[in-house]
Amino acid sequence: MKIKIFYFARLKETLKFSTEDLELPDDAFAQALTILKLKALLAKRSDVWQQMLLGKLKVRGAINHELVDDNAKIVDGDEVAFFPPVTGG
Amino acid sequence: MKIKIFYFARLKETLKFSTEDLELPDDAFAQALTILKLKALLAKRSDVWQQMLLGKLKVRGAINHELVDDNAKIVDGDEVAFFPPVTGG
Amino acid sequence: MTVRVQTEDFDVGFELNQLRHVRKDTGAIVSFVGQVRDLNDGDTVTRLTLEHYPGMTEKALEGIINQAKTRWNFFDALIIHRVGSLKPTDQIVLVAVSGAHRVEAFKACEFIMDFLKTEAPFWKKEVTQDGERWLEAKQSDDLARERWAKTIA
Amino acid sequence: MTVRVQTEDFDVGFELNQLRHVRKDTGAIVSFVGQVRDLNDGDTVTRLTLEHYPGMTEKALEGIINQAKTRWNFFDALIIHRVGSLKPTDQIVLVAVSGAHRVEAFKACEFIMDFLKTEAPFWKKEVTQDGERWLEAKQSDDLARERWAKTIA
Repeated sequence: MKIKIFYFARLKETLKFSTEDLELPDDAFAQALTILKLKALLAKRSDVWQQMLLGKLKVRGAINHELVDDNAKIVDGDEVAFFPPVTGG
Repeated sequence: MKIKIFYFARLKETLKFSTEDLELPDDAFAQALTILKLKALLAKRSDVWQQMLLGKLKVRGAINHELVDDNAKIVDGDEVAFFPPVTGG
Repeated sequence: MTVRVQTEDFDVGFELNQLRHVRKDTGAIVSFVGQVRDLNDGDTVTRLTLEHYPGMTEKALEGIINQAKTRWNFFDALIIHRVGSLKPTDQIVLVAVSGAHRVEAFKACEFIMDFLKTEAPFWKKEVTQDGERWLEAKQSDDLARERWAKTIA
Repeated sequence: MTVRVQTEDFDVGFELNQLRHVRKDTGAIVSFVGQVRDLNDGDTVTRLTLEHYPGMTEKALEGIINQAKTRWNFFDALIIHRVGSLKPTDQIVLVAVSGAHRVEAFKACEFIMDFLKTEAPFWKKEVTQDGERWLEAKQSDDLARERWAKTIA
């Protein structure tokens, strides 16, 4: 499966990533992929990733432009985004 | 005692009075003058006055630019006003 | 605090721009513009005449802003209300409130409008296809004002 | 319904004037303007950078207006939100709602702002005398949004 991931605000700045295309083998893990499982996968990249995605910072996720919670399922072709709580207005 | 009276909106239009100076003898009646007593006094002028001031129309009173209720006391030199419920904004 | 009663129209953009520059720590400006509707109670309105009580009007409007000040922290407030002869889509009233944050500015602006509607000495007369008629005070406006008695802030 | 995300400033007077002429039976226009404060949490702010999530932002803002539509009768709503680099007293956001009567327009405008603050993907970074900092989401904004869950209308 292929997904696109976007990072915003403090995450983008600290991870030095604004977007990436991620390809995963179509196995049982990918079949059951959720926001939380994707966070855990990405967190393995380094301590900084671990801190940013599973640390003190509250990270919100979106799938295809909709805010979702940690248990939301991700499927092939999805656009996923991670960002801190919003502060506009 | 001398007072000034203003009439507004439907009252002004129907009574054909916008303002008048009223002089009353300084007797017990004047000493105890209230909004309601003044209405009753003016209502004696004609059926139209009776209808306008003591009829179905809710008439609000003001003394010296402050909204007051029927029992508010009127003293020498006061500016009194009678008008229907307000409809601005 | 600014209160103006006038026959001339007003420029909302200009007024809000003035208000938001009163203080550099202003974060929120809430405004209400009321205008003449071409329809009222199902009838087509061609003109609206607004009468007021000069002297008392200004005092009543300032009193309403002062009441709002005792309830919420806001920086400045502006009321402009037109009188005289108006036609549909003409602006009638502008109420604007500036403050550090939005919640207080929203509350104060709505409070000022609810009290203006029920305590400021203005009276409207409409011209419709059936002739002239004085508008009746609405019970919904009294109820809107009474909401504020029930809330602490 | 109009939703715009842009780097350029906007003209509040022009926008409100457009909105109030959408329908001739419009009686009320309520608006909110948010601007950059020169002070935040006691620190002097010299710049503010606003980042957003293109695509999602517009969808989120339209969704918020649609949610408001299910609760109140209003005619039209407008949201303009700036992104990019701003300085104190610059305008950030305009939310405006038009309707027949004021109560619905006030409620809808306040509702849209409360949800914009907590659900629309914008992030602010401030430059102060101590350097740059990302703003933290405020609990008061979450509470402001939760008020709407408790009220029927």
